[in-house]
Amino acid sequence: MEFVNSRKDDLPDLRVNIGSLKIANPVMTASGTFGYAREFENLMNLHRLGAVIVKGISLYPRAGNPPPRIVETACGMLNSIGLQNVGVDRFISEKMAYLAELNIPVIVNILGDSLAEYQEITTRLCGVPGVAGIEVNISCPNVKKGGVAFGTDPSMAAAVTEAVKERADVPVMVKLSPNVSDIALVARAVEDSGADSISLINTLIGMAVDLKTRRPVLANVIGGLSGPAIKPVALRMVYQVASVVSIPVIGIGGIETAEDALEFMLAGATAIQIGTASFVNPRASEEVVEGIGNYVISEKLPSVRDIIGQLSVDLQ
Amino acid sequence: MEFVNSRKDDLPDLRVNIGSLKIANPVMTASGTFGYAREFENLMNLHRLGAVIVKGISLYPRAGNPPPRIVETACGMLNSIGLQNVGVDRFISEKMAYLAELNIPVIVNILGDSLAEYQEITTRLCGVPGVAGIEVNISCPNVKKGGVAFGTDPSMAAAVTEAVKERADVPVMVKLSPNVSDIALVARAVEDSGADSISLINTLIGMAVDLKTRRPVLANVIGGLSGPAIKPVALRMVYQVASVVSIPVIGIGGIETAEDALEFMLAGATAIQIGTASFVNPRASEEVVEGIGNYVISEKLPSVRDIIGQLSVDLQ
Amino acid sequence: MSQYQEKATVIRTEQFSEKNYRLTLDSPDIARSAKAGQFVMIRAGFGKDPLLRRPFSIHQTSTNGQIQIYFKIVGRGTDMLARIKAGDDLSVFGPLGKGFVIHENFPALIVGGGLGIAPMLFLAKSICRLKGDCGNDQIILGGREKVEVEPLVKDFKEFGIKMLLATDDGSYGHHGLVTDILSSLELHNRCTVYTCGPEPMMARVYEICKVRNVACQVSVESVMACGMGACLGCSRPTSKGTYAHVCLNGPVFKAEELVWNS
Amino acid sequence: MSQYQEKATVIRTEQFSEKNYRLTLDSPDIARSAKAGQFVMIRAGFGKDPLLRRPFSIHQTSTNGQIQIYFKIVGRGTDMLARIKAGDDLSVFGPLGKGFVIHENFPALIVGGGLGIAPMLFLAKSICRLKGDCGNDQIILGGREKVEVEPLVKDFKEFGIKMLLATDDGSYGHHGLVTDILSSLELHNRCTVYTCGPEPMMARVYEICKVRNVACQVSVESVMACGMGACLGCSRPTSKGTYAHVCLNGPVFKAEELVWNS
Ligand SMILES: Cc1cc2nc3c(=O)[nH]c(=O)nc-3n(C[C@H](O)[C@H](O)[C@H](O)COP(=O)(O)OP(=O)(O)OC[C@H]3O[C@@H](n4cnc5c(N)ncnc54)[C@H](O)[C@@H]3O)c2cc1C
Ligand SMILES: Cc1cc2nc3c(=O)[nH]c(=O)nc-3n(C[C@H](O)[C@H](O)[C@H](O)COP(=O)(O)OP(=O)(O)OC[C@H]3O[C@@H](n4cnc5c(N)ncnc54)[C@H](O)[C@@H]3O)c2cc1C
Ligand SMILES: Cc1cc2nc3c(=O)[nH]c(=O)nc-3n(C[C@H](O)[C@H](O)[C@H](O)COP(=O)(O)O)c2cc1C
Ligand SMILES: Cc1cc2nc3c(=O)[nH]c(=O)nc-3n(C[C@H](O)[C@H](O)[C@H](O)COP(=O)(O)O)c2cc1C
Ligand code: FES
Ligand code: FES
Repeated sequence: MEFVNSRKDDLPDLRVNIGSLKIANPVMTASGTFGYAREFENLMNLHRLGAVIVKGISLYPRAGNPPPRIVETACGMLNSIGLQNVGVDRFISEKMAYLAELNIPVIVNILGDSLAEYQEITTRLCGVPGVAGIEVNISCPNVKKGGVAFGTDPSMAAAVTEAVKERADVPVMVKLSPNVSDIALVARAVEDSGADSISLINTLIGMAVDLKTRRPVLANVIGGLSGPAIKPVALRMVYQVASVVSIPVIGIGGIETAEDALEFMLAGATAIQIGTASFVNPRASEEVVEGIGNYVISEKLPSVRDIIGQLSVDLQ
Repeated sequence: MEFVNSRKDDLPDLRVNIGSLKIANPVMTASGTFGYAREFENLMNLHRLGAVIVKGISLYPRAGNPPPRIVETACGMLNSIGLQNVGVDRFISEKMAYLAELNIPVIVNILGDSLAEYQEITTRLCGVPGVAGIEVNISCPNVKKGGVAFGTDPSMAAAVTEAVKERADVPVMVKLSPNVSDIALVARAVEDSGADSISLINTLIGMAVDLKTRRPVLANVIGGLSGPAIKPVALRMVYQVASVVSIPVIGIGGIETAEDALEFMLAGATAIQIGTASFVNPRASEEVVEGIGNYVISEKLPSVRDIIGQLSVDLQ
Repeated sequence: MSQYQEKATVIRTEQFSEKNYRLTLDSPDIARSAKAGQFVMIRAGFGKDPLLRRPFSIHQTSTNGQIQIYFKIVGRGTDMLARIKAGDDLSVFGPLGKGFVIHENFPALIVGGGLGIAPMLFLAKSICRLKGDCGNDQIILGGREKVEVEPLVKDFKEFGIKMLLATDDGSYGHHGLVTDILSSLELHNRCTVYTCGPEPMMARVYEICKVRNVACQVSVESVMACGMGACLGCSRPTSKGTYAHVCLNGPVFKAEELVWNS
Repeated sequence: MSQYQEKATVIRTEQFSEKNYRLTLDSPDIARSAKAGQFVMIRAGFGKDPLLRRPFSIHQTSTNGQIQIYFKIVGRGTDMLARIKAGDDLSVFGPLGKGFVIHENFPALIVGGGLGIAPMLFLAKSICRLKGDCGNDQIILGGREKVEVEPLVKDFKEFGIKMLLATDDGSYGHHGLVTDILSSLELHNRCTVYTCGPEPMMARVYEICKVRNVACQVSVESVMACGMGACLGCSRPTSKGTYAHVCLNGPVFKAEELVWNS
């Protein structure tokens, strides 16, 4: 890393590098929880964000699942949005202009149901102004493999990574699914296939039942669990993955406050993403940036980078 | 099933069969959360329970992990008790007499770090008065396989099941770990190896970090996540497993109320276990029995068995 | 369109029945910018549970910076809200969504049932204020029993707008449904019917409007996580075969835009 | 040994400093059966978060069925408890654990520091009641500053027991530590020292007792999930190389039973 110390002395140094992607601070918004950023423009200062990750984009528009799509659970929520999005072409033509003008790094979350689809989206994103990186959502079902999620099998995860890397002209972040027996195995496979960074965790698969109607609450039966409830699982997986890969790790899962974010950084995350918390408090991401800054100042750290992976672990 | 309708007409019929094990109602206490039952004798009517499952027993006594062993998380808790227990011999000599006199089915949760250990515990439990069943905790690390948990690999799960079944003189319930890519696969392997029933879920692996000390909160670094936070994951897995096996499924995970319990039964559970909830409310298990009874009466169900697996699912 | 996250002090709590409550909140930014039919997202409780905010229609606003919500206890969030005391603070986020479209020159007919009465006070006030004279407008309010309607009538009466009342059990006003009353009325062919209430009631109101060929605006509900277009959780099928988002495209829709199961 | 889960009504709340509070609860079963040194588990908040009960020493009991807890805000649970108002209900579970062992015929010396003062009022009361005359007993109370000690002194004084006071900043009583005072005292060779407070303080008290060869009982803390022996979460290393469980085998131990890092 090369950080020229050009900052004003009273401002904390929050810069981090996600491989070749340099961001002003480690706080990103998680895909699917921040719309296309514009939704938040009246509610917070978007320029304070390290990066924006937009709602997952597929090759063709998707209508998403029938309602109900969300249900609250204990300290969390289940969603089965069904990856509703406008498709990559309309995303580029309708959404990117605004995002590019924000002048903050925009990372496009992509999804597909075949390697070819992942590749084609990546190709279309090449050269689009404002796109600073691609985040690959590998929690999607692989249609060819009978709907098993790409992310649950190390070799399929590797194949998606390779396919996207082959075409991408920006850094590629691969977003892991937590619904696996051995997250370190998937992480290593993804790293070996050329991923520039790894983000985790996506949602845990869950379900809610309505006793009165005797039906699943979600029309889609199952959904993805997010929010504070999953934070312990996310922290554990970030710690495990950061211990076995040498590319940057981005922590996600139940982060609401700067304290939460710093815990993930101690466990090895170079940056973090704010998801569900933005629903509860639209200013959550900005407040986390402020809180991390205050911590760096009060702890007199040269930079926020000095806490990454600094967890002291002595197993007895 | 053969249920002679000998009950008084004003009492709800709550009887269920876990294979050949007949219990008065579907409510059991989860292993490790109810001590050896005696701890609760002043606080509730133990005779109201469908069954008691005791703290996991190993071949030799285990001291358990150094403190801190527990930490609260959002709507849940992490524990790393480290399987502290008195060992099978002292369990039989010191604890079983009291339990046998309770006159409710006692299911002994067993654990080991090798197939031989599982087998030896099972052998020592043969013929012990009061033991109505064995629950096999397969979330333990297999020392021979470098510490990978038996429960994360279908073939190892199958091997443990077979080993225990070979020796057991009572029905064998195998308790699955949720930390796997495909719970249905493990469940089928366990069924094929002769398990009489399947209970799930054990705890999710998680971690907590203390920002002030920059250390993991738990001395053991990682721990098992339980409580309401994990209920959506548990419900989903119970639903998945109940759809693919034909032996009874016992639901566990975040159950606090009769409503929670009934949701698991709709999703396919024949019975359920109360874990963490007993810490918050020592009478939780008894209250769940009462609540299920009230439901059966108010819904005018012939028996509680009439709701097992009655979830209406129409995928659009 | 500006939105605000305010720490609103509770000015007054009113309990109308075992389950029905009204809160008055000091929320100047929202009071100033809200339009009838819009809603707010309120955080109930202190801990992380319940996690998500709950949506509530703005019942009325006042020029001194206060807003009211009128709600019923149906679950944990509303149960916690009902325990709030004057002087406590609540985190309120709004105003959100699209409100009612008011047509200055033609009569309005407001039909509110049960908790669907909540947004109608603000709407009635807005219509009367805009028109100056609301002599041609009418309001039909209904509920299961007297306590669901009677305590609210006084506030509506302030504008001299014509009111028709109904209860399912006959304990107050007409014995029957608001839709019975609606069916019995002559409707100006350019009037707009505004409705909010249980789904079957709104479906029936829309049916009547369709037959009479008059415009119908409905305010609908949906589970919501964010209330502001970020989660895409609040989808509702439209008559075009797509999904609308209640928080962004609604909660007020032209009835014909939506799919009605009746 | 009986334990009770009671819905206890809050009778009185007292705030002694920014963070220190005392609650008086109507909890007749627990009040009747509690012994000095025992504790209760209290549920803070309404939702599922915080999930677990929080342990608090019984500060004192009264013959009219009330108990008190004295606590400090250190996190979310205690923060919620501090917001409780008289008239609210709390779920209280107890009395739990083993209390202090009182020796009728020999002098007692009580050493409480900070929040460790909490169980000592009950202990002092019990000792005086048992002995009739507590002229040979003494109490040393200390804290960081005046507000941590002074508000509690009045209740202790009721028994005529001899009191020695200290604060770290000298704002009240002796300027220094309770252990300074302890070191300076002559101790009857069959007296028992009872102590509760921060770990380093208790370690030091035990050291002094060891040197003087007098008995020392300590009341220690631990994170707890159940408070009654079911979870095995509250382990603490013993000098025998095993683990004791604070909720069951404690919270009061003979100091020599435990491992002290000093
Ligand atoms: C735009 C909008 C405006 C609303 N205005 C009002 C109002 O003015 N007054 C009022 O009393 N209620 C209003 N509601 C409904 C209100 O939001 C729900 O009653 C509330 O969220 C329930 O929260 P809870 O925690 O008490 O219930 P929960 O415990 O979350 O759920 C209890 C029951 O309520 C249902 N429910 C939960 N959330 C909603 C929801 N968003 N909409 C409908 N049903 C729900 C659940 O399916 C469940 O059956 C409005 C909803 C929307 C979307
Ligand atoms: C037997 C016993 C008796 C106690 N008596 C009193 C008393 O009379 N008055 C009083 O103020 N406190 C007492 N405590 C400590 C009290 O239980 C904790 O302060 C309380 O649980 C903190 O809850 P919280 O939600 O506010 O903090 P949390 O948000 O849970 O944690 C905040 C901080 O407090 C620490 N903490 C959490 N739980 C405990 C615990 N059980 N023991 C020690 N530290 C903890 C955490 O490690 C963290 O640093 C006692 C503890 C025990 C075990
Ligand atoms: C409503 C919703 C929609 C989501 N959509 C996507 C998506 O399109 N692509 C993706 O990779 N993750 C998606 N996620 C997952 C989040 O980005 C994040 O990984 C997860 O919610 C965990 O973080 P949290 O606990 O902070 O919310 C979505 C999450 C939610 C709640
Ligand atoms: C403190 C504690 C100790 C536990 N010990 C065991 C054990 O010895 N054997 C076992 O199979 N499961 C053990 N479990 C797991 C529980 O039996 C149960 O599967 C899990 O807690 C999920 O249920 P819950 O959410 O209702 O607590 C333990 C759980 C806790 C919280
Ligand atoms: S509630 Fe989130 S988009 Fe409507
Ligand atoms: S707190 Fe559960 S055993 Fe002590």
